[in-house]
Order: sequence, then C-alpha cells, then structure tokens
Amino acid sequence: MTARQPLFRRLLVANRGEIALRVMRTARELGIETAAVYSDVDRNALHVRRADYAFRLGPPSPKESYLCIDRLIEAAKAMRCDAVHPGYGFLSENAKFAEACAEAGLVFVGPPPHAIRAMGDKVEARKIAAAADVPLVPGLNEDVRDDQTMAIKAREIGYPVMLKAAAGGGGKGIRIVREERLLVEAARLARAEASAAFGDDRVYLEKLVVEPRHVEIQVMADQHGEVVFYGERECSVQRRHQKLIEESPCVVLTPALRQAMGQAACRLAKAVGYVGAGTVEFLYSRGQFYFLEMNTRLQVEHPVTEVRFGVDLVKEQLRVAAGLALTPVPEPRGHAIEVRINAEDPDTFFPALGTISRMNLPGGPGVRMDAALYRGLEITPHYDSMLGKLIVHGEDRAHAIARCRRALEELRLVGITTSVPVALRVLDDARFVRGDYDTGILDGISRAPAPEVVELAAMAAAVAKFALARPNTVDSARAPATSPWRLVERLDRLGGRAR
Amino acid sequence: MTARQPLFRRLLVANRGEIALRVMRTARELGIETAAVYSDVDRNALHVRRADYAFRLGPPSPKESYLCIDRLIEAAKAMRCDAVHPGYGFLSENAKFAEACAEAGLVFVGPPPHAIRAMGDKVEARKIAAAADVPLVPGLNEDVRDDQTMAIKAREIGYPVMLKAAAGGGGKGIRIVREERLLVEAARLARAEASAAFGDDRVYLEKLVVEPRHVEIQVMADQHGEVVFYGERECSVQRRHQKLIEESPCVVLTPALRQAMGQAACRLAKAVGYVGAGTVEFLYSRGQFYFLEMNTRLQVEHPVTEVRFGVDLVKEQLRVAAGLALTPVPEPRGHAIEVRINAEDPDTFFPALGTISRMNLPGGPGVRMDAALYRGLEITPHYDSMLGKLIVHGEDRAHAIARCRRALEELRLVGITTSVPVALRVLDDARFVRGDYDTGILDGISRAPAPEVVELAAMAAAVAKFALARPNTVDSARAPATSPWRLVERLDRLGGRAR
Amino acid sequence: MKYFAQALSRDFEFGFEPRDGKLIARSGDRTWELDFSPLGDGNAFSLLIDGKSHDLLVEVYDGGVIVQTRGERVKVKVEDERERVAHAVANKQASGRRAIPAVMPGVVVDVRVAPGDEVDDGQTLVVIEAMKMQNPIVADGKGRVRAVRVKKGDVVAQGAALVELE
Amino acid sequence: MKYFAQALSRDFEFGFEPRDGKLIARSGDRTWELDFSPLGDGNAFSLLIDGKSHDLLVEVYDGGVIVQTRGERVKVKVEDERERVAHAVANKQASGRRAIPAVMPGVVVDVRVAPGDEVDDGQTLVVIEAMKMQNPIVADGKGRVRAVRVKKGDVVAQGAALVELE
Repeated sequence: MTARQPLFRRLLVANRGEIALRVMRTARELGIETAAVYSDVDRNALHVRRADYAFRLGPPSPKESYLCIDRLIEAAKAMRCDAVHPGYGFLSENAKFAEACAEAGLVFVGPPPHAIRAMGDKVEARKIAAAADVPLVPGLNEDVRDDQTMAIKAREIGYPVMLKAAAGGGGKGIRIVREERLLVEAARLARAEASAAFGDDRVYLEKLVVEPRHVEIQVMADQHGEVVFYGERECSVQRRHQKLIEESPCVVLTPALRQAMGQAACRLAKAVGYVGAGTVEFLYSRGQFYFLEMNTRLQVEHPVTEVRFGVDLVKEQLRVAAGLALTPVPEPRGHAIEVRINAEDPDTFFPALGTISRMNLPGGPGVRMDAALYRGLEITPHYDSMLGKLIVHGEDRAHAIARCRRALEELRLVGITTSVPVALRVLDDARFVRGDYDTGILDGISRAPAPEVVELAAMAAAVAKFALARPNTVDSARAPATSPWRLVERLDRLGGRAR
Repeated sequence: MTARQPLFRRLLVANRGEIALRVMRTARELGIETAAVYSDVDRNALHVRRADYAFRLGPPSPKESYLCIDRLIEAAKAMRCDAVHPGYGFLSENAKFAEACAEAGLVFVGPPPHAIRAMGDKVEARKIAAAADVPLVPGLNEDVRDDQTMAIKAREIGYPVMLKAAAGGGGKGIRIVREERLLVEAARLARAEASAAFGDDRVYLEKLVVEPRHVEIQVMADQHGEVVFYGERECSVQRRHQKLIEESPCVVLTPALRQAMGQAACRLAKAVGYVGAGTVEFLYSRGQFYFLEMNTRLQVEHPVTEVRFGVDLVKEQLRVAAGLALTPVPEPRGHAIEVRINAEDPDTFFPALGTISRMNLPGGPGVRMDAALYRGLEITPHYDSMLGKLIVHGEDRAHAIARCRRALEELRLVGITTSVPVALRVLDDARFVRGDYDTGILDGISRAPAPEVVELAAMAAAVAKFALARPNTVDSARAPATSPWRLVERLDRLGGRAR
Repeated sequence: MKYFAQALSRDFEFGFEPRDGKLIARSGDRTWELDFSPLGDGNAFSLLIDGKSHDLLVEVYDGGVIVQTRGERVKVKVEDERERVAHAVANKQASGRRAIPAVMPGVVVDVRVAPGDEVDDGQTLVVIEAMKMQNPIVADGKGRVRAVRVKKGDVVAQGAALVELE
Repeated sequence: MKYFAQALSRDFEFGFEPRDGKLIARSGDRTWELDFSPLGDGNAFSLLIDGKSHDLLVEVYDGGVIVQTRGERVKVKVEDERERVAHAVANKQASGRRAIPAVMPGVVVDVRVAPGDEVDDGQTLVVIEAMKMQNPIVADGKGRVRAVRVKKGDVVAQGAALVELE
C-alpha cells in the first residue's frame, strides 16, 4: 500500500548501479523522494538521471567517492534527506557509516552498528553463532599473522583449506589452498585484497567442505524483536567465489531441513539484536549445514526471494527502518532463478571493459530485469563488474530453467563481453538440470560454444564482409535511415584495403 | 513444466508485433520451434529475428500479407509446421482461416470454426447469449440498410445509440450517435470502416448504457467440455473506443456479481461448444451487467490476468489445442494494471509515425513489458498503432497504481509520439484512484502537461541550444565517445544559421 | 545572448552565463544553478537544476524541439536573439490564405470538395485512413476552397497541406 | 572471390554468389540460400539460412569481428582471397621474441621481475588489480626477461604488452 504519509521524506541512496536504481524504484513507489550521489564517471548514470536529486561526491576512485563517509553525510545534509539506504557493497556493512548516519540525525536503513560489527568480524561472528547453537565449519577462530604458525594450524585442520578476509563478504578476499607450499603466497595475496577492499587485512583459516552447496536464508527483523525468514536461496553456481546463478527453492532441502536452517538463522539474528534485512549463509553438504557468515545488508540475489514470495524486500526494509512491525510472510509460489550479468570474459572470467553500443533486454511473462544499463554506458575498471541481473519466475524448476534460457537468449549487449554464455551452458548442463550440483559445477562446464554456433558465426562474419561491401546485392529499400555501411569501412580497414 | 515431448513440433505464428513475439516466447519455453511470417516492411522485425524460421508473405498491405489465407497456409507447409497460432487481430477471428488450417492438416490454436462464426456475427451472438440466459443491452438484432427505417428504430431505442459493425471486434467500426441528424453520415462511415476492416459492411444499432464500465471475463475451455474462468478485467479507460488501461480485479465487483458474470460467461462458452481462450465482454452499470460480445481469441490485455493468477494463458491455449485437460485455476494474488503504449498524439489520439532512435524500457520489481521494440524500428501506417504493453503487479490497487506510474516514467521512446502522457494523467486522476470511473473517464482528463513541466521543457530546450553550441562550457571529459554535437548542427539549422 | 522559448502557447525567456565552472540560468529575477551533461548522440541529456535531477530526451522536429521528461512530451520552439530578429522580418511576408493540414499521416480515401466550393465550419473536406481508422478532416471555419492539393489514394505526411481555404 | 574465416582455431572457407535475387553461399560441396538484412548502424543484421532465422550482432575488434547470436559470442578473423595473400607476406617478418600481455585491463599493483631475470614457467611476473581482484600474470614458459614495459601504478589495456621474454 502507498502510505498517505510517506515513511520518509527523502532517501539518500549511498550507492550506484543497478542496486541504487532498484532501491529508488521502491522509494518512488512509496512516495519517498530519492537523492543520488555520483562520482565523476557516473555523472550520466541511470541512478543519477532517475533520481529526484543528485550530488557529486568526487573522483572515480571509491575512496574518494562511494566509500567516503564524510562526503556521503555532506550529501545527505545538502539534499536534506532524512534516511540513508546503503545498498550492498561499499559502506553497506560498515558500522562507522551507520554510526555517522545516526550522529547526523539520519535513519540508517540497515541493522544497528553493533550487529554490523559483530557479524562483519568473521571470527566474532563464529563465536556468536556457536553460542546460539548454529552449526559451524571446523576452522580457526582467530587471525594468524605468523607464516609458520599458520602452516601448522592449516595442517591440523587438514588440506584443502580456505583463507578468508575477516572483514570480507560477497566472496571477496577468499582463496583456496590445496598444498602447503602455496599457503604463504596465497595468504599474502588474500591480505592485500582484504586490505584494498575492506581496509582490514586480517584473514582466517577454515576447512574446505567437500561437495558443498551454498544455501542461504533471508531473514527480516523489526525493531520490536520479531524475526521472520523468507525461505532459502541456493547460490552454488560460483566462479572465482563470486555467485553467478542463484535459485529458490534449493532442490535438495527437505521441509524439515529448511525449517531447521531458518530457525538457526532467526536464532542468530536474535542473538545479535538484528534489525532489517539480512542473509545467513550456510554450506550444505550431505544432509548437514554449517554456518558460513551473515551478510548484514540486502543481498545481490534478493529478487529471487521477492518474485517467489510476491514481496518487496526494500519496502520491508524501509518499513522496519521507520519503526513499523513486520508484515506476514506470504506463501511462496513456483520457482525462481537469477542470473548475474557480469562484464567479464566467459572463458577466463577476467573482467572486461567497453561501451554499450546496442542493447536489447529480455521481457515477456515471468521475466524481471534489474539493471542500470543504457546505450552509451561505459564500463570502467573502477567498480564491480556486475552489469545487472536477470530474474525469472516459473511454475516449477523445469519451467523456470526453460524461461531463463529463453530470456538469456533474448538479452543482447554489443560492446561488452559478458558471462551470459557460461550461464547458458550451466542451464543446459545435465547436473544442473537434475539439481545434482555443488559449488564446483563451473569447473566441469564447457567454456567453448557448440561447433554449429562457431560455424554460424564464421559464415555470418564472411557474409557480412561480402554483402556490406556490395550494397546492391541486398535490398536497399529495406535499409534503415541510419546507414549500415559504416561497418564496411571498418571491415575493409581490417582487411588492409582503403576506399 | 517443460514437456519432454513438446506439445507441437513447430508452431506457425500467423501474426506480427508484440503478440507474435509473446506467443513465440511461450512456445520456446515449451520446446516448440517457432515459425514467423513477415511482410516486406517487417523483414527486420523482432518477431522475425527471434523466430527459428521465417517466411516472406508479400507487400506491406495486410490483404497481401497477414490477411492472406493462402499465403499463410503456404508458409505453414513450406516451414513444415504442425500448428498455427493466430494471435489477435488479423485472421484470429476468421472462421475460414481456422477451416483452411484444418484442411491443411494444421492444428488451429483457437476455437472451432462454428464458434468463431457464431460469436463473430454480433447479431447471432446476441441470440445465443439470450438463449443461454446471459443478460443483453436493449438493441436491434438485425442490420438495417434503409436510412429512414434506421432512423425510426433508433428513435424507438432512444438516443444516444451506438452503431457497431456486425463482424467487428476490438472497438473497431463503432460510432456513437447522439442526435438523429448525425445518424446517416455516421452509418456511412461505420459501414465504410467495417468494410475496410472486416470485409463486411453490416452494422447494427444498440442503446448506449449510461456510466458504463467495461468488464470482461477470461474463459478457457478444453476439448473435453470443461470451461473455467480466470476472474475479470476492467477495461473502462478507452479513447476512440479503444482500450488504453486495463486492470484486475474490477473495484466495484462484489464476489457475488463476479461469480454471476463468470458463470454467465461459462454458460455462453458451453452453449457454442467453445474450445481455447476466449473473452466475454460485459457492460457494467449500477449493479447490472449486459453481454456485449465474445472475442474468440487471446485478448491484448491477457497479461493482466496472467500476472495476477501466475498463469501463462498461451501455454494453456497450446495445451488445450493439443487435447490436454484444463489445469486448475490458481488463487489470484494482488492487483494488476496494463497500459497500452500506442503510437499516437496524446492530445488528438491520432496515430503517429516515426522511427525509434533511442529507447529505455522499464524494469525492476513487479514490471513486465510486452513489446517488439528495437532501436531503428520504423512505425509505418500499415498496421495497428499499438507499440506494446506495460503490465505491473502490486500487492493491492494503490501499490499497483504507484508502481505503474513509476514504470511509465521510466519508459523512454525517442522518435515517436505515444499515449504515455495520457495514461500518466489517468493514473493521477482522483476518480481513477478512487476507482469511481466509467468509459467516459478520458473526456475529463487534461490533455496538457502540468505548467511546471512546460517550463522545464522550455528551459531544457534553451539550455541545450546554448550549451551544445558551446562545447567548452560543459565538461568535455564527460562526453561519451559518440559525439553529442550532431544536435548542434540540427538546432542551428532550425535557427537558420549555417556553420 | 537571450534565448526565447515557446511551448503550449506560453512564452519563456532565459539567459545563461558560465560562472566559476557552473552554469547560471536567469529568467526575469529568478536564477538557477545548472549542471548540463549530454549523452548518446545528442538526443539525451541530464540536467541538474539547483541539484534537482532531470533526465531529458530531445528530438528535433520541423520548427523546434520535442522535450521528453518522466513520460511527458512537450514541443518547444526555441530561438536566440539574433534568430528572433531574422524571423520577425520573414513573417511580415505571410499571406492571408490558410491551408488545412493533415493532422495525421495516412492515405486519402475520400475528397469531398472541389475548388470554388463554399464550405461551413466543421464540414468534412477530406477523409484520411490511418491504421484502419477513417478520420474526417474538417474546415476550421467558413470559407471558399481555393485549391485541393491531394487526390484519392495519395499517401500524405502529417502536416501536409490538403486543402487551401480563403 | 573466396572468404576465409577462422574461429576458435577452426578454419572455414565460403563463397557467395547472387542468383535470381537470392544469395547463394557455398562451402566445399554444401550450399545454402541466404537472405541477409542489415539494421541499425551496421552492428546488427538478420540472416535467413535456408529459411532458418538468425539474429546476429557484430562488433569489430582489433583483428576481426565478434559475432553474437542467442547468447553466444564468437571471435572470428575474416579475410578475402586478396587479403590472405597480403597477410601471408607480412607474417614472414615476425620476430622470435614474445610479449606477455595483460589478459585483462586494470592497474599494475606489483612488478616482480627486472630485465635480465631468468624466469620459470608459471612464475608471477606482474600483478594486475581490476574490480578489486588481484590477478597474477605469469610466464608462459622458461625464459629471460628482455624488457619490462610497465611500472607499478600504470593503467593497462587488455592485450597490452607487460613484459618481453626471450
């Protein structure tokens, strides 16, 4: 319902890209004015153009823009906001930012600083989880800075082990070590990444669970001590420890296990006095689940839950932040899948840069696209490589997979390399279709297109070179007003000919 | 569920534009190959590019392309299809086409020819409805060709009266006559339009119901004699007797009335031996409902029902056509609104032409876009002016209205004039928001933008002229790779200056 | 230099001045601080007016620009001081006749008048069919037909002169 | 004239010939009837191959084109007969050295080698940070560093030579 009196007057969205736009969409639907912030490279970004107000933070570097607490508070004051939504990433799990908001008289749309701090420190989080009777993966509850001690501890836990940033989240700063001789260099890189990403270089060791599935519980807590959970999401399709495909429900979860995981997640939330939206991540392996970490923010993959439950989690966040009680959790319906569209090489998974020169986004029944893309958008190396998310909803899992495939085939982006081909191959993979997969699934996925696709591409390139050089062989009456013959020049330049 | 054995092998979609694409989307999700047909102006249309196979029908004129039964049957045979989906419009309610398909051994995805014929003849339809105990609007059950007799009959029924094409549908060929002196010219125009649109110039007279609301029931019937209905849609926001905004549920319908209308619709479907998707249109006025007509095809506004019931009506059509039994009707959830995006002047409602040079389609939670738009698409005068449909789903009506407004504001099309401003003003109108409106609502809607919008536009045009002529006054580091300065030349040409 | 804009019969006058890296707009005694940022190939730009964000799309049409923002679409005629002077001179040569234009593009399916005919206000002159709808084009007042510019079957563009009245 | 295409290490050869208003494609003893229709500003086209519909997007990149269809993206090098002869001559001048390129664009955060260093296969030469991930760039075999082309803090494009080995 649109409240006659909006929950807030004006909301600062302290983020960029698709999540900034997504938060603004809900705010607008609730009659809340939206205020954007931007770095210089984002001046023309959709989150700026679609906002009611906009404020320049500074140069592209995150430290001078989206990570700069002082500038964000200044922005909120200059635009006379009364609340701040941090999105995900950047300062969303920074307790100091939450405190700075409170000091400036701004409502921070997220959990209280002490909960962010407790869950943000992975070592501390494990202690609290253990006390709340939430099962843990065997590991080390402290940072070890001495190389030799670390090697001894790793041997005790048993290889393979994982190195994780204590302040981390979203898979950043995680390294797997399979042999002792690689431990020291891995720890060095992990510390460097952790330091760059979170300003905190502490890392800790953990046993690597075999055939693990990544299953997480979406919780929501109000200021009156109530906590509910919105089922689970399975996020086992990962590359470089970054999620690529998420789905709900998780095919291997029994109702009893789902209930047990949900209740464990709610216990943890209550134990830290949680408020707002949060996600408790678990590793699932052979009927057992282990607490991984709690993300004290809205998750990238939250739409998977939204389409299945028919709920708007950002709306719930804003309601809870305004002091309202939780709304009842509706019955889930059908099956949902999200595919992240990353600017990266589908073969090497390295990030890619470029400028979008043409795009077609998918549509039609059961398809939702969360993105801040536009023709002319330049993908720069300054920020995350995720361009957007495709979310589909189907009657059951097979229907959702078919719909996801259909929608992915409709998505066209010219000017940037994306992870779409990999996602399509996962959707075709027999193990994925059976639901019998774990976080290692991508290792077995072909990185190359099918032979007939390669032949088609070869013929297409050849006929384009032939036909575009001979405008009279194609029906010129059909040619659109904007000339396609520009390509001719470019193709000819490649061939070394000048015209 | 995706059937292991598809319902059909290859489906000819005997249509164009958004509906052709929409049907193909479902077919693809069901593993059915898709075959497109096109006229010369549609060679590059999305429905052609997204199909598995494509076949040229002929020149742009509908008679030589999408209305040419022989060519369509030829296309189906050439592409070795086993079923034909007619979409809406064109041959979707043409019994001869359904017969031609059957003769060619093709499954026609629609009702049997006798049902199309019976409901397609409005005079005949009224007789059958009356016999099935479905309430009727007072009127004349026959075509009157003599001007004087028609005038006498119209006086008997009482002005205002409506002239409707006997073979009509979708609001085409309808004229309201408020005074006797206008009757003859109106009848002449109505006959001419009816003849051009349907090849049948018969028209009949009907009393105009006061403060009427247009409420319709979605029915679905299988080949085993079962008929179900998927609630109602209210389609009272109309201009030139063409629907502009549709919603479900209808705010004034009580559960008892809904049940009565639904059962009347099912009685009618059974009375004509109906199979497939159909819509029974009613006029609702002050607690009473009257049968208007039955559309024996998928309706433009079918997605309103789909998002609310979580059902794919095209999938149901294909299942029924393959001989399967109806699936149970799910419980409806929330409120749905559809806005048609028409290429037309928002002031005069006259159709507009143009070429889409830039577009941004809305996205995010609860938003579905059914369109076949792409950059470079030329809108020609040959076919219907509808470009696509925006469908939103919200928790309740107020939420759906807010969401619809938000999504419409996101929709940007450069190069073509659309009905979007009118739709936005309807969504803001106090009567619409209260739900207290009838088919006359558009008469009272302002045709002009708000004064502050006009001032903003004036300033924007002026500053663009100023700034684009002086590239150095704007930060050139921000300028994208593709130069924006082309506009300068065009603006300067307007000003009569040459550079 | 001053800029004159006309939109929906309202007249506007603006002055712009770069100052300290910002752009100041002035109209009468009101001033605004602007941040103008073009994108695409000139048919879109972002405009911040005193920090308020506007996403604008611009199309050039015959005689002006069409500005789009948040679903609304406004036709604006815009000229600078020099152009205004030039146009004022040109307009002095305007004649007394009037042309009845096609309010939409389409095909002429009927021509109901001939040169010399006397017509009434609202009388149908020509019928145009577009997208299956027949639309009568009517006289905008009493008058006499001076010339008929189209014949049955012609395809006409929006704004094309159909009939000249005097 | 023949057209040679190379994609994912496979070689293709095509001939095209307009015939009766159609375009015939030939490869070995296979033939197809094509209908080629460009749209947009040349970065998209529709291709019917024996009536089968393909929606294709084309980008020109350094040394070839990238073809996209139904979610897949394939790099293709394409040349006609004349170009092939010209390229064959040019390739004779290729040198024996090899450059280790940046496999992704980013910022150089560490340089681990100096000219003259002997390196092992898989040894980290340079570390590049992009989108918060640190990525080691390693030697593609045993060798000696001939030149280091970048320094810490440099922003490098994809494919840029970082280190020359011999």
